[in-house]
Amino acid sequence: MSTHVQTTGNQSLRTLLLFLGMALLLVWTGWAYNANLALIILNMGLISAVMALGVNLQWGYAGLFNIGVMGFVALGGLGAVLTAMPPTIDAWQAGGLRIVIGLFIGGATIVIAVMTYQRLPTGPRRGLITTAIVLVGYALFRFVYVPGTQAVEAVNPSSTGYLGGLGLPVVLSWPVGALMAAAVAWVIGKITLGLRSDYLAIATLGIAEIILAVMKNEDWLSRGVKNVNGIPRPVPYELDLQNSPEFVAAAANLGMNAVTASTVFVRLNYSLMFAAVVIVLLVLAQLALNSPWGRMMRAIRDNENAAGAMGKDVKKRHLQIFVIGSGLCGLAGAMMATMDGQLVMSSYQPLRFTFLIWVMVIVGGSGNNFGAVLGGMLVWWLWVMVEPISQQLVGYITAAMPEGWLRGRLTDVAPHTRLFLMGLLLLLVLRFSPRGLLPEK
Amino acid sequence: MLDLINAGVALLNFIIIPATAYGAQLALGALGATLIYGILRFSHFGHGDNMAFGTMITIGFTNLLLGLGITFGPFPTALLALPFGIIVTALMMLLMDRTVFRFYRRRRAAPVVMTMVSLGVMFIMNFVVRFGIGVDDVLFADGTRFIIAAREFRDWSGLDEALSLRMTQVITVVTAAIAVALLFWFLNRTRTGKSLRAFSDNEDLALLSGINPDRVVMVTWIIVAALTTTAGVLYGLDKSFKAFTYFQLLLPMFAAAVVGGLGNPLGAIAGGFIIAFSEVIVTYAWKKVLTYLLPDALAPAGLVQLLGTDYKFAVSFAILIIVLLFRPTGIFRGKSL
Amino acid sequence: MIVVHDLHKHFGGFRAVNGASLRIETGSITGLIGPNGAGKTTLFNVIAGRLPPTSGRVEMDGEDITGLPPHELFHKGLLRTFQIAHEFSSMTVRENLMMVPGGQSGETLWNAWFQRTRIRDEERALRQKADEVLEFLTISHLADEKAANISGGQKKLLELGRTMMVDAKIVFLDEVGAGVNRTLLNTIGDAIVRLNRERGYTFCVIEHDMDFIGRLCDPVIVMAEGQVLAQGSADQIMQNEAVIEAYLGTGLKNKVVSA
Amino acid sequence: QEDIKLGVSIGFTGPLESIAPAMSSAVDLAVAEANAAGFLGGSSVSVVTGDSTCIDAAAATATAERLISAEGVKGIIGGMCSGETIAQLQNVALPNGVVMISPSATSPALSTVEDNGLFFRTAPSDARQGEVMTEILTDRGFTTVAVTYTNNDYGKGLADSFAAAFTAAGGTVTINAPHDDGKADYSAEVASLASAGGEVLVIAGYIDQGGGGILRNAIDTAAFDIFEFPDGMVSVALEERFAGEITGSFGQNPSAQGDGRDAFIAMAEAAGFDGSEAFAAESYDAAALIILAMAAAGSSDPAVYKEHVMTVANAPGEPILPGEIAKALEIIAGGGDVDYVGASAVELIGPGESAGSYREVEFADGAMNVVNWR
Amino acid sequence: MTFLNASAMRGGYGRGADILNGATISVEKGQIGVVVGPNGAGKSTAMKAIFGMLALREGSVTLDGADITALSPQDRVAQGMGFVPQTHNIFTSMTVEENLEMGAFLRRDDIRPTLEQVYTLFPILGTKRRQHAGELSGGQRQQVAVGRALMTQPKLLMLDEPTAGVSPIVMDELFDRIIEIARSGITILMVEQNARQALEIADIGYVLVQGANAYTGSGAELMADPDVRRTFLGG
Ligand SMILES: Nc1ncnc2c1ncn2[C@@H]1O[C@H](COP(=O)(O)OP(=O)(O)OP(=O)(O)O)[C@@H](O)[C@H]1O
Ligand SMILES: Nc1ncnc2c1ncn2[C@@H]1O[C@H](COP(=O)(O)OP(=O)(O)OP(=O)(O)O)[C@@H](O)[C@H]1O
Ligand SMILES: CC(C)C[C@H](N)C(=O)O
Ligand SMILES: [Mg+2]
Ligand SMILES: [Mg+2]
Repeated sequence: MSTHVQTTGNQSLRTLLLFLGMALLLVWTGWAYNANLALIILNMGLISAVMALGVNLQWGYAGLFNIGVMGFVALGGLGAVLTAMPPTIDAWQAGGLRIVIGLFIGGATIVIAVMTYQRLPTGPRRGLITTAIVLVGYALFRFVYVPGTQAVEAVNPSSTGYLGGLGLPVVLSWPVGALMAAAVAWVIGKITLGLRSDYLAIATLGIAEIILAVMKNEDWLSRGVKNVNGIPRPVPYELDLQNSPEFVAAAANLGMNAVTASTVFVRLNYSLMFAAVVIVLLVLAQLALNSPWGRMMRAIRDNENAAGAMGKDVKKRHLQIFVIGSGLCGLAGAMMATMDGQLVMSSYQPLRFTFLIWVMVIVGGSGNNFGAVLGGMLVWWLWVMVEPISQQLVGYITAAMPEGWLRGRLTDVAPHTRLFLMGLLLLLVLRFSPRGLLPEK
Repeated sequence: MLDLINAGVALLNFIIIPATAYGAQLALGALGATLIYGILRFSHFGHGDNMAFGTMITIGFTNLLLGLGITFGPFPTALLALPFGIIVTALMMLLMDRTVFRFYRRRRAAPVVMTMVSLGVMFIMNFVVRFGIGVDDVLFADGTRFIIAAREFRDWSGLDEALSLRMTQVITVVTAAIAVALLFWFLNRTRTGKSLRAFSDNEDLALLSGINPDRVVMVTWIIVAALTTTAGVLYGLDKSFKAFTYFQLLLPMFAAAVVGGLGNPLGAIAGGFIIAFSEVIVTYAWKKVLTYLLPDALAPAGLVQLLGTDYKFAVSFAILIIVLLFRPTGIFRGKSL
Repeated sequence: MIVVHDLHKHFGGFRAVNGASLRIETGSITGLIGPNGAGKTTLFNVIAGRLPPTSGRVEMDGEDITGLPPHELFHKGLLRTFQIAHEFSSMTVRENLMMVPGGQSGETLWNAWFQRTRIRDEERALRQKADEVLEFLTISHLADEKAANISGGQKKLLELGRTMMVDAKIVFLDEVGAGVNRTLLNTIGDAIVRLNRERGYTFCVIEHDMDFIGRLCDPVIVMAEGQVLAQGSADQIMQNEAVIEAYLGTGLKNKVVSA
Repeated sequence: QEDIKLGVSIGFTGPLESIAPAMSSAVDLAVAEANAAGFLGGSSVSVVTGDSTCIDAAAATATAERLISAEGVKGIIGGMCSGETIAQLQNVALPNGVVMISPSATSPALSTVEDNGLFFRTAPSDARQGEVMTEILTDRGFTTVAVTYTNNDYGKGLADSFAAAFTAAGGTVTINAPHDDGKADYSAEVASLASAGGEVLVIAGYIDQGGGGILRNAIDTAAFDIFEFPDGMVSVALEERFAGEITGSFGQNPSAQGDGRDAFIAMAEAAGFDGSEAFAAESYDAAALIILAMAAAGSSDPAVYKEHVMTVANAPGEPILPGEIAKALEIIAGGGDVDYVGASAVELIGPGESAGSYREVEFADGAMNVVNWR
Repeated sequence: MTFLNASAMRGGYGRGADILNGATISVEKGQIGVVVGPNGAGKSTAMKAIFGMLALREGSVTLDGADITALSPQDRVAQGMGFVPQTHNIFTSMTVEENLEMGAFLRRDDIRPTLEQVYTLFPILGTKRRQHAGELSGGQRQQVAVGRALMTQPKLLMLDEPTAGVSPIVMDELFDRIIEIARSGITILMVEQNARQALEIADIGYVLVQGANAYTGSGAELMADPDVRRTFLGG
């Protein structure tokens, strides 16, 4: 009993120290490089922490191996576009209605097909009729929908060519992005949550690819690969601040020049907003984890059969946590699009938005919410900072080296030493704390 | 009649031959991944980069051989260099195991931790390959490229459609067939093979049966090295070598291994073909074939395409998911950790 | 009362349960015995919703419960233990017990976030209950141990303990005795009788220890090759020629002596 | 007298990692020239590189941030891909008031992006190339083509602008389908393209990415006999790997008639890299423009010299070819005016982007020959 | 000279508290040793320690006079020790026959006769030889586990509750067979909860409580001790 208490005591001390260490790293970055850089890393680190919390919910609590994170993050970004961008009136007039009707037909087709399939008795007739419904519905859908999309996409394609959004404040997109991701996750979960371990993983990955494919190719929705820029901001623009005499004066009072002050101010605004989100989520996650709900989840993770026999509805719970975790990824996606001010489809790469997030969770310590947050911040910091560090390293090494093949190769691949260093650090961290920096108790 | 032949040749040329060859390429890669999963119990994300490494070494030896004036007649010289590539790759993998993976295996780390560790290995191999050979495309195929060359076929047959069959395609398919047969025989019939499976099933009990875990692990890595290097070299011969593409191969390879049933060599082969064929068939535009087959009046104006090629990746994944819904652990009922 | 009608469960071509029909009367402690591979566990698995039957029907108190998922059956008062212990390995022994009761208000997220005091009270009661069960099973000292780290027999006890956390109508015990010390098994037997008498639990017990079966069960059902071979009181069963040949054997002693 | 730092923010890692080194070397080349010549009262220029990854907007932003705030660069040559470029511009360069000249971001969206006069590019907008391509095809008498493009803003933008121009000119596009870069296999794409048919296949992709894969596959299966190559394809790599198999095919890339390009390629060869690599010339020019603009402004302050970028780039003035940076600095120092032509025939129009003059190449006898300028 | 002598063993799992507190277990060649005791007494732990699957802090293990305290489990297999653990004692994804073959992994001679012997001992395994062991019933698995150990043809056979979950008829067979094996000169050490039957055939019995020896004696002596009977054998 006493040892138990002691280990938890140690654990909180460790947590405290590690977070302190993380803060020091950021401060050091600010000091050695620049405050702005530190803030940028902090902000993206906080966003990463939200994603890591989402993944940790799914994996750490429930053992769901979701590597479709990227798809949900992208959906969150879509949420930001649909919420905050101004509507394109011309596009709506050109074909908005057709698209809406088309989508409705598509949806109705699926519903009718499913219902017929369920109602009809088994037999070849059932298959035939359902197929016929699907085919007719699909043809009808294409007939209505495709001209609509073409009309919309033809409206000033280089700058709009899409329906636009609702023109609402961008912060609203955070819940919207989360909800969109959650809704999609619900559908996906219904279909795939019967799968386990790596089979679920590849299915979620596949679904993420499908989501991405749709977002990349349906230009009327969010311009596809042509990207959406200039998503309105929830914080002031630096240029406006620089042009505002009060701000310049205030900056001068603090002994800063206006440019630096404005950029720092804007970033700080983001930091505060993001930090607030992370803290709220962390508190909720901790409360949940340490409640009977969390206990039930751990039981399900440990042994689904036994949990089922003990009266826990495993499917429902899996779905619940899948939806919540994915919702968090959507939230993070919306936050990220807000900060970037743009939606760039080509940046949604599995390496960056799925595997890196997983690294965050595992390095932080799966099953531990603080670990997820710490992992999110730390791994992101590494991801960004190994670049200059590795360049300097190569610089030192090659400087001391005689001219020759090796030196030539090294300078050639200098940019790639970034990956090498990242890999090395990852291995080192996992070597010295194989269960993560903050292991689950 | 001629139209019928033309249609058939078009299908053969654009669908059947390419998909078969691609399927075999994926399958060979998936075999290695599935073996690691089955016996060492983790998904190795460095697999694609290991493939690149093996290929890089083989390219080095190929150049050496060519420098010595040795070639392999109509076959690519790289095949002669392949054994050397395999040996070096095996040594590299054993080194990786000794320095990295063994530690986690001994501690009974969770598979997902091993997987994350393998991501670290992936980053490092990424660098090693770029350090060794750079980021550019490297062509290293020599010998006879075509068994049937498209234009020659067209001239010879007088058909409208061409047919091409590459040497590398044939070699790949044959190799994949041999590899899976050998592997199947090895795992299910030989003593060592069974000890590998026993180890993968229950490590403690394997110990109690006198199975030497270090030997099991070593044998596994050596087989994986052979498969991986062969897969990488055959792919590189067929297309070209480029470090980044090998990383990109990782996902389809894993998809193949998973849909076939992880840990099962037959599954890897089946999975490879499923992925390859679904990519090629579902997005195929049937216009050409239909134009040959239907009377002129009925010839389609549109492309007669179910979905654009924009969705090819999505479609192959959709098919994968559907397969998994009916067979939750893959076609051949694979392992699930 | 559980009624099983002509139940079949086939694995590929193999008929693990092959037309079993039986009833478990309310208030009884019914024994289920039979050779290894007779299909007892499979029968349990089908009744408890773990496996879908190939054909046949299961009723509970007149209601058709065939194919209902385990968690719904749990809420109907049907509990089971596993022959191969299914502990929640990363949780403590006490948590293994505390998670069992259904309808805990803390199991919804909303309450977990906003009803902290209510949960705290509930938890206190649960904890007390769990500690009582642990006391009874003589493993109080393991309350805070991870379930992965307890001995094989202790895991069996934990299996049993879980069924004691709620008021069940019927409990299916799959070889709780295997690997449990005989002295303790006697205590467990007493507890089963007490639960049966005082709280009206119905039990269905699979066991290979004939002493245990004989002391506790009436009636005893014998399964062999997926079917019911015989049924009757323990004494009747032990005299039954077919049962002796298929299951009981002629006993160890004679052979040792003759050897 | 100061040490002026210039940032290079391009995708050293990631899908376009293979063309990045030449771009970076080209910048070094220009900087070395300027340092040899000396300017702004003996200031020296040094280059700081950063990895923009080409695809990861967040990483690119952090890189730009580091270059500007930590390294204190006075101008950035970059970004590389359009999406990432916009992110760096809006999130970092604009707020910090630093000039960015992209050598390779060609998305039409960049023409209208709000930039406070800080953004320029030495690459033309893809809108222009579509028209040029149409001219080339119609001049050669082709009326039906199939198009495949790399599925990003560059490919899509180019394919769309081409399709619009070509259809307007009376041609038919049988299929306009994307391909994703870095895929293992392109059989499916080629199968569909072949089925759709057409006299020519337009490959709006990258030679060392999907474009190369599509081309290889299309040649092997004889899906098409003649190809049209936009700028992402026309390169030494294309010549080396395919020239013998694509006789009769043709293409175009930004380049101007004159000695600029040849001179640059020769210089590059001397410096040990391949100057005909995509966007190497533009990178050289981007660096040169910043240096000359600083010289003309007499200041390395971006807020000051941004006004001079257009003037040094355009007429009137003495035309400046690659290798003549010293000469240009001399003229400027003497109060004269220069018209920087450089390796890619720089002529900045509108919002500060290359007007886009293109050379037309054709493949014959296993070699790539320049046949025309447009 | 005792064949197996594990003396004054002290040790536990990882950094946890000691489970074994000076337990001593020894068996003469060709004899049957039986360990009984309450759940959690450390019986399985003692077996694992004897087999080298657990580091001992104190104490030593000798086999046939040789000190094997430092040997790894697989080396002990090579020295002629065979072990059936209490749980996780079969290869679930391999067929029954492959399980048995794995038992004979270190043997170089013809294993078929032994295989046939196992099938005659456990007829059900013969009929299921091509089936995956993971699909077997609890008692059938137990038979596979014992069969696997028999295949080793060890000099010392260690069984952790071999009869848990097997039907009476099979249990009788099993005990018969164990006696036979012992007669052929193989030493046997087993943990049993079916203690009365086990002690009946035991040459020496140990009662383990909290990791230490509580009672030691021949099987008959222990059976006769009313304390032992009441507290450990269920009256
Ligand atoms: N998943 C399965 N696939 C194939 N056969 C199976 C499967 N599960 C069980 N069996 C077979 O069904 C038969 C009945 O098994 P079951 O576990 O019900 O036996 P049991 O009566 O509980 O035996 P025991 O007393 O040994 O526990 C066995 O012969 C077993 O091999
Ligand atoms: N893997 C483990 N890690 C930590 N502690 C363990 C582990 N396994 C067992 N223990 C502890 O060691 C003690 C002895 O366990 P052991 O398995 O040796 O008991 P046993 O005598 O075999 O009991 P049983 O008859 O129930 O099998 C138990 O109290 C248990 O809590
Ligand atoms: C590097 C270049 C080919 C990038 C491309 N022109 C773009 O705008 O994205
Ligand atoms: Mg059973
Ligand atoms: Mg035990």
